[in-house]
Amino acid sequence: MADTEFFADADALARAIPDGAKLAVFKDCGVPMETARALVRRKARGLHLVTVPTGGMIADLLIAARCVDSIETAGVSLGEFGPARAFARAVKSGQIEIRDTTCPAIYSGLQAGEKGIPFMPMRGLIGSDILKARTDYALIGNPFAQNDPIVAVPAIRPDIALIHVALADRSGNLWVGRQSEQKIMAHAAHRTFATAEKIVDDNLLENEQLAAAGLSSLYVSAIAPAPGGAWPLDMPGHYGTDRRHMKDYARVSGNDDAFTAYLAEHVLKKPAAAE
Amino acid sequence: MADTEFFADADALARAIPDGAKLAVFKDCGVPMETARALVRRKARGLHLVTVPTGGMIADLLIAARCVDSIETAGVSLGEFGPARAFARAVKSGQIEIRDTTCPAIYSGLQAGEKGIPFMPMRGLIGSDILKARTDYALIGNPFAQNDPIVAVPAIRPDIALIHVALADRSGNLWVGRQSEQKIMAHAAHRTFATAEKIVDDNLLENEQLAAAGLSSLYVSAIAPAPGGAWPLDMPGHYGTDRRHMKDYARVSGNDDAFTAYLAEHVLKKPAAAE
Amino acid sequence: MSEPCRPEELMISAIAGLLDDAAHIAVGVLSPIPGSAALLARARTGARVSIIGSTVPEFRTDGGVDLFDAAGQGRIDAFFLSGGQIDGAANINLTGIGDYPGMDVRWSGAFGSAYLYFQVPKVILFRDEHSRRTLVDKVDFVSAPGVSEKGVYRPGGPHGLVTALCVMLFDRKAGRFTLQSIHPGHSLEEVRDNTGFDFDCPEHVAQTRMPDAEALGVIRGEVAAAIANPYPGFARRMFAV
Amino acid sequence: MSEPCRPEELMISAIAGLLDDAAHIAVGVLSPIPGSAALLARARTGARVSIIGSTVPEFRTDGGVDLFDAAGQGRIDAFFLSGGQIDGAANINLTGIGDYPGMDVRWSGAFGSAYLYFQVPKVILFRDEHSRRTLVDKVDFVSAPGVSEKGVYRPGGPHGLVTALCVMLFDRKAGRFTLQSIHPGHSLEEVRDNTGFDFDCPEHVAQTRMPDAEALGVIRGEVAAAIANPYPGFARRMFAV
Repeated sequence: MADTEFFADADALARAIPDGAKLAVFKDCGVPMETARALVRRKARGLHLVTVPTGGMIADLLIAARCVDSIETAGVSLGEFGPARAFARAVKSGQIEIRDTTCPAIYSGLQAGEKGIPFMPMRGLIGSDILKARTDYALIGNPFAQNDPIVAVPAIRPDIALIHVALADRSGNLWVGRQSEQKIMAHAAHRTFATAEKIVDDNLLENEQLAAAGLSSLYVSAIAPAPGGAWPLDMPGHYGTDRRHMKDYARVSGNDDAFTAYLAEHVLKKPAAAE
Repeated sequence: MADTEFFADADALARAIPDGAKLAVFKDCGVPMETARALVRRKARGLHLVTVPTGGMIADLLIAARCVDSIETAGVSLGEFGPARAFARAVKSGQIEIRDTTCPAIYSGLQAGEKGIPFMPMRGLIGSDILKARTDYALIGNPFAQNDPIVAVPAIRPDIALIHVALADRSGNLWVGRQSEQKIMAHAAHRTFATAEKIVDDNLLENEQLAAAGLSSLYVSAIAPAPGGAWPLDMPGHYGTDRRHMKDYARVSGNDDAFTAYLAEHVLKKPAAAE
Repeated sequence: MSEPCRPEELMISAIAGLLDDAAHIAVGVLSPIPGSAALLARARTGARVSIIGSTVPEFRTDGGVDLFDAAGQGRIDAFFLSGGQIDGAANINLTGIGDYPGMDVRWSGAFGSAYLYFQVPKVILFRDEHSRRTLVDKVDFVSAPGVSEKGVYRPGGPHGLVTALCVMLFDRKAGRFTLQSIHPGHSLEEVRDNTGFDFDCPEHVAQTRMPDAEALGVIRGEVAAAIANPYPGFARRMFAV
Repeated sequence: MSEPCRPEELMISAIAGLLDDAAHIAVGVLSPIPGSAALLARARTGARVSIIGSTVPEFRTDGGVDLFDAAGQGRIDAFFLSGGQIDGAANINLTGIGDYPGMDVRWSGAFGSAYLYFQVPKVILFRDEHSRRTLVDKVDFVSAPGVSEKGVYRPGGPHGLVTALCVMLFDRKAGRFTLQSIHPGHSLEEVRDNTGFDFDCPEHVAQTRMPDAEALGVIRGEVAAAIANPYPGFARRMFAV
């Protein structure tokens, strides 16, 4: 179990993420946007995204920048800012492989991965075209009842859980706040790479109040400081959504020329962190 | 979904726990000892205990006071203070029904209850005499591999999760601290009854630091104040284990006369809370 | 209350009328009208309301594991779903149009629908646009089915459908919608012309009841104030708060 | 280091000798000697050590869901188990003696053994008392089996057994123990007389290596200081800290 490695910034951290890696990213409150931009800057290719459980700008951006080969998701959208057009276009053209599912199936798969069990039973899905398309899911019987079919969702074990957190400490522990799903991701993934708003000297797990939402360094392979690392998305307690920027992004999504200009302005040259 | 009910003290709360109820209690750090004493005072009968995942003095005391008909547990012991003699004697005599299992099977059963699924697959157990005795467990196949048997642990849904917490608020929310397993218990149980060191006016879920370890009132049916409610066991941040008392208890456990005297002195007349 | 009832307010009132017996109502992302209806129901019945994305502690739910597990535990009584397409068997399509996976039109995806539609006892379908484009004979892709075969565990399912034109109720045994009421200013003919699926119709179809002054007062007062937290844009547009 | 090596210190050293390749060692409740061995191994190899019940942040684990899940994830390399009875096939009995369930002697129960014994690659059995009472031909009750049938998923299992008399290693294929070394001052005859099961024995049995001055210094220094947090009584008794 290697100790947690500390990187200078998101770019250095992104260089340690191999092409072709299966990456889990959380839906909101701690989306590792700066790491995503760094992946675009380093021209990452062949990534497999698992959105936990849905995706937004991070998935759309990585797809538009051609970093992604496949995506497992319960849905990708820019929410109130509109559809994720680059995602939709890439699915239609076959540029990426789509593995549609429903939110709790992503959680169930990760929780199976977290427990080291091969699958998790889950209600629902039966009779949907999603289940028909997911030939990697199985329909099994409930051993405690007659004629009670239930879906077996196979375990998901991402190569890397990619997260952005408010606090990390020098021992490699993280504070994930309300986003307890980030713990599930870290447990299920083989490695966790985190950017943090702030890296503190004091051990986070020694603080009774913070420890409850702490993630032990046992799970954390890499940390880099990234103030404003979720920008233009929100980071509770630090900054809100940059709504003007999101509206701009929604306009360029799926439009080649506009996206190229967007990349040049906001991604390829490292933007100043928003506060 | 009835609102959370507030009771004056543990005795009033214990009167709302019906005879014959299936109660889940956590192994440490928030053991609802005062509620247990109140159950003894109200002469509760026919309780079914689920220890999460192991039990200590609370199980031994309730069994010795003849409140318990059955116990599902991964083990009952007073830890460094010695064996739980009342428990052992009651198992040997058949006074209580024992449902032995292993720690993660209790968690798996509760997590199945929490998810509303009929069972959770779990590794281990195969070839043990525990599995032979647990005819309510099933051996199923892994649908994603050939010849890979795995145990199906049926869902556990206690009638009441009985917990003691550091903080509750007037809206019915609790703060469970590091003991995230208490959330699993509350989710899996039909109702949660909590005693609290302190009941505060401010909504705990509004505090970003506390919210991460908060349990919503959605799950909480009853709250009563009980300062020192875990005594003689420890409550982190409030008080440590009363080691002298535990040594005394370990001596009386399983000895009828001594236990009767213990009950009279420490349980039947409400003791002052330890600080 | 000089201003007349607006179409959105009528839909809010109509949806709230279907929520009387729900003790805990959960609301998904991007659902300001169902969200407002849930809050109106709450003002009347004291129901608990959870709104994904709200930061108000009493409405707060993160739409994460807890929400789906709570539905599995039976702790959510009502929820709302929509669809790019909804058909006469209450199947919903949130995935896209054309042959899967390289569809002609690709939408965002099923989100939690393929689970919550099975688990929540009272699911109310809401779709503002009432047209043959949205209400189709058969969806191109079943993101979540309206009815399930015997033997499939399904405590939940569709209860009704509210659109800009009418309220329909769903009969789970028959697997069909029945027209319940038509909003004031609209006709049965208009509903038929704009519905791509066959539905049952009583001899006399009621008119959807307009919210009374008290209901409008609640909508424009405490509901408008509360809905501004998860849906600031909607609240600004609708209620100028 | 004037004081001679004590029996506990020899066992600590012997166990640590089995832990050289373990990157993460977890220690259960009431295991001060294995806990000290884990800390000695840590001083040598930099291994991570998690001790259930310790409140020192770097050793902290609550023995809850996280610990068992971590074992399932393959993040725990070594763990310790004991037993009221241990037999020649490395079956352990933590449940009791006599016919189940109304046993003549009832112990506390299996705790996590029936799971961790399957999941943790290197499980070291530790039992101070080496007698025909504890090391039996066949356990009365298999709380956790030493070996599993082909096809049973089992990345983990028994690696060795350390007692007050000797060190044995377990051959998972043969399903038998082999005597590895006998502690100074004890004989093969004594081991045979006090062992209720049959085991393999090389022609020349080594003597368990005494901890050298450096190891004793670490045990009595940083290990003693660290073990005092979860096991204050043990540390006081052993090291007067």
